[in-house]
Amino acid sequence: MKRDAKNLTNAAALAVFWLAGLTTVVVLGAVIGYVLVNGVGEIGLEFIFTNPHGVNAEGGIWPTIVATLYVTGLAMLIVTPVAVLAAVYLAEYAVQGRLVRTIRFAADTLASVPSIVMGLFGLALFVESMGFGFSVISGALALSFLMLPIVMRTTEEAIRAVPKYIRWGSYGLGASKWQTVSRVVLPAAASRIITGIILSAGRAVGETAVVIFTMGTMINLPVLPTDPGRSMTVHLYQLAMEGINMPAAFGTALLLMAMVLAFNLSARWLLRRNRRMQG
Amino acid sequence: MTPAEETATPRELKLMSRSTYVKEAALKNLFLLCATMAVAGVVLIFLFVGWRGWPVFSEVGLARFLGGAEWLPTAGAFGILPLLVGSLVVTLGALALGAPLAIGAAVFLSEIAPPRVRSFVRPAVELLAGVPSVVYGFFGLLVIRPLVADVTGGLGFGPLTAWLILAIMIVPTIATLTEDALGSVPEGIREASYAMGATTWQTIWRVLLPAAKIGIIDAVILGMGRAIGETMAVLMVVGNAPVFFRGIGKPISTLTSQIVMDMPYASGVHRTALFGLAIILFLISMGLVALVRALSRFREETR
Amino acid sequence: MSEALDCPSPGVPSADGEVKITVRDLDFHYGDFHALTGISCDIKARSVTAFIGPSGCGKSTFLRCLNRMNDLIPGTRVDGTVLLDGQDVYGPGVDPVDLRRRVGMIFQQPNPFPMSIYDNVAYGPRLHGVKKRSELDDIVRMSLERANLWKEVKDILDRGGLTLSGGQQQRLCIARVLAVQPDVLLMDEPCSAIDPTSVQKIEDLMAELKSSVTIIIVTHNMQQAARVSDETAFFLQEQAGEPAILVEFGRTAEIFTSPKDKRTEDYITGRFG
Amino acid sequence: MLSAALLALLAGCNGGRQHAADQVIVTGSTTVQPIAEVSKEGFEKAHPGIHVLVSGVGSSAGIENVIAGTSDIGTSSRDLKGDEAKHGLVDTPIAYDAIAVIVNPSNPVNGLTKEQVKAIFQGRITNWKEVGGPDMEIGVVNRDEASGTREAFSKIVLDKERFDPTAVILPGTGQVRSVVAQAPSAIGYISLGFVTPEVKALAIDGVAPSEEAVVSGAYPISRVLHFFTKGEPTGLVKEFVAYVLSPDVQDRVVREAGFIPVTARGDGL
Repeated sequence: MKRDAKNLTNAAALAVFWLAGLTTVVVLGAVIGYVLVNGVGEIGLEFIFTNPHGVNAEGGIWPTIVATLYVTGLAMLIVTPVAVLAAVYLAEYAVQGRLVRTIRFAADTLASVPSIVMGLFGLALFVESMGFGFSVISGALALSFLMLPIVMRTTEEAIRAVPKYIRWGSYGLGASKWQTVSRVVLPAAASRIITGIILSAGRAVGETAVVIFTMGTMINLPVLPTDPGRSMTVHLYQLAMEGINMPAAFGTALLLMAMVLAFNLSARWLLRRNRRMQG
Repeated sequence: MTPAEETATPRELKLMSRSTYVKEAALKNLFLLCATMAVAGVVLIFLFVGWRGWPVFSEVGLARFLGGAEWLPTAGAFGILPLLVGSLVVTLGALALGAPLAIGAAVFLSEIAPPRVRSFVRPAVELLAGVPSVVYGFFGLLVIRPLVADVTGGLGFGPLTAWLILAIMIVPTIATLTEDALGSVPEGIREASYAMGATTWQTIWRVLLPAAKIGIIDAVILGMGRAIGETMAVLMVVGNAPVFFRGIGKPISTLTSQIVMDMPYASGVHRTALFGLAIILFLISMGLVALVRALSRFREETR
Repeated sequence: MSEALDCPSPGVPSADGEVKITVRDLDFHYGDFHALTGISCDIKARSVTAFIGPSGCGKSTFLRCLNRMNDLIPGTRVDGTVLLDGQDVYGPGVDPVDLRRRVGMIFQQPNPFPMSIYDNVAYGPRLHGVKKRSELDDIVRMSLERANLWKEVKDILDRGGLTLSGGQQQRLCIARVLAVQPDVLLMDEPCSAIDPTSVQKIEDLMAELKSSVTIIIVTHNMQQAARVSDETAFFLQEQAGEPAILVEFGRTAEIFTSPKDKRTEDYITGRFG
Repeated sequence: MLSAALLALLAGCNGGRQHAADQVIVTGSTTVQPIAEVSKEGFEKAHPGIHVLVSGVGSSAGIENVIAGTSDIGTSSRDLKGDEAKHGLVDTPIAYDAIAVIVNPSNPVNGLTKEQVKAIFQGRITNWKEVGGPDMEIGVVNRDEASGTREAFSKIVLDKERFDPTAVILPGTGQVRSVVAQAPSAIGYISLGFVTPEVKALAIDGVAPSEEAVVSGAYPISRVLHFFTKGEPTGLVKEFVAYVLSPDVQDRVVREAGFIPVTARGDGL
């Protein structure tokens, strides 16, 4: 009898784990499905490429798409050099000590800062003290602090994944440290670094609390970095809470999801292709 | 550079040229500067959020601010206790629902799932992490709130709805970290347990989970950090009533949602109070990171 | 040129050929671990010298002292003198980068860069300023020919270096080093990770290169040492925790037939090690 | 209408923006927002090259912006209060807005006195059976403090006393309506113009909310929608105000947004 009891509990436990595993898929399916079913009817060239107008922002959401891509692109431009070179320092030059421990603690803290705090920080520093006002540049600078720890971590892992003896090969040929890093290590780690940057961009596109207080909420097609704008996430929030023009809300949500999924899936594809190429 | 003749006079060893030495040192300092940007970031956040929020401690006073039981800025009441309790209730509830689900999913992925199943469940977990929080809020507002309203008879806003949404949002954070912790458990331990005739469940319960305990605790703490910091999704479903917790179906408010609600029109002391809320949120998230580091140092010593 | 040091010590064979590398009383510390002590020997130019000894006796570590590769590991210290063509390698202001160009190194694990075959070989020359494509083509062809790899790869130069077999990859690494015109070629157990047929090709290659490059090879395989080397040095760590020493250094024929030191004899006849 | 999250720029903080000559900045009440936005499109078509920047930040913020000079027109769905009146702002009413108290259609209650509405929204009445309805706890839905509708409702109905703090707070008209439409126990308030069949508007003190009742003044919960400018509007600003008062906006846009045209009283300026 005892053996059956053991197998019974085992089977029951496995069923629970299967349930937990599949629940995540079901939930993802529900969220994406709900947005897809209600939003797909809204998506059209007219919805994507025209401006909102009229009492309840009928029409397209073009300015919000431009604002989102503009702020994310600018943030990527700002954060990439700093984060990659910081990771090079941590992976190649740093000697274990108090300084490195402080840097790592700061990076972890930055990664765990609630987005609302990052938003207020952007408001206090970039919007007001630096006088950029509500603008794409304020949003991009705040987002870059959010993305910094993510890109730093993925880049450092990518650099450490380059085998040690490849570096020795380069040193053995009389290459200096920077020559070895720039000509061998970084190119070898390039695709994983790019993957990290794409993933952090995907995260930035999905941000609301950071951009709502730095880029503002004015529906405006930003041209100069100092122009204000309303991101797709903020637009979705406003449409949802106003609750009058729900079709546009669903359309915006679907486009937002498509954009985020595109970032994530392209990052995964790049990683898989790289792993196969180096295999 | 033609190949050296056989008996070329031996070349002198070049001395380290000033320029290469200077160049290398300059580059190293540049990289160090970039690395310290992370520290600069944290310091700047402290400085600017702190500078804007500091007056509230002098004008309202720490005791009335932290201990005050009523948040009604227009009437000059800046007690954030209801908001703190709100955040705690929402976070702990989300953990109670989300952590077991996440750990279950992680164990499923690392121990039980056949490769074919794993190949679509793992991307699903990672994509769950990619969904923007405002979309979760949107889904919560339009789908989960009405369901909860029917069940509880209320309006559907409040802790229960927030728990359901937040639980989904923290699953990816906790699941991926738990999976890493399980992954770092040496393979030999599993085989030893199976070799003694233990079932999968016994191996998981008696051997694997205890071995990965610290890693899982780290994951849950970071999941908590993610939950307490969540803003948009909570704002859209929690009901935003700045009062003490009165039931799972009754609206309350949290630190993060109150900031977004009030900021557009707050001014004077009210605005500094909101920055004060941000300081407290920042300290809580830093505390959690420090806790995780302390735990990992503790794990190093006991290994 | 500092005056030739003439005090005979166990490490100095009878001076009949020109000396490339002179080592006197070399000590090596790694953190607080004293790895090597009192190593002195003269490596002949344009010859093959083998370092043998039980694993962990510091022969690889000593090899890395010759081109200052150990400098890359923090917390290491080298005492004593190492002369390359009479010039002190650890002298003040010596550029280790230039030293490593003149003293090339081949590693146990073939480590071509994740680039094309052409770029692998052209990497060194490009580092040191060679830009003209035609000049690079000549160097690449010449280096691959010297490494007996040209015929096998001349049509697939743009394919990834990692797509070659183990033996081919090792020869690619040798070609890569030859492209920067080294005077000395250090080989740290080059054949332990590749298939037997390729080992033969590498050994033939060493015999050919001997005429233009001084070769030092660390090997576990005593038969290989006997086959390829002109002189052999036997290293030993008597007790664990104690620094390793150079027990005996001499012509390979003598070392393997009539070793002077009993410890060498015990190792050669396989009684231990 | 949700109070958008554009920050209320305090007078004197250095983030202020200079106005280009060809630009009219209109910020303020989210209730007036739809009228301002549609007028912007019409006005920009009629005056190519002229930009009208519109954003809904809530009445309080709009008034502060026009005082601070960062906006040309401050729109508001409430009268000036406190020291706001001391800055010599010129008031140009552009429409009337009646606030309807709405309940779920399944709720048998059809009307309430103003005092009962006040008691419910202050939390003194908590069960529908106290006002002739079924035994069901009342789910009060309130608007956020930035909303002009809330401000007007507080002034007219609550005589500026406190709201029940345990009420749900929603930053948008549409959400108030859909929550009330879905939850049988809910009660909320929205502009008359946004009432749809999915909710039931209650009669207040016996007067059902309708345009005639608002115009005649019989309906007790109504307010004026204002355009505030610093001094008499001039130049472009004057043209824009005139355009908003023109029949093109009053009869079409104002009605479409659910409000009552100011010209309906016949004493339009």
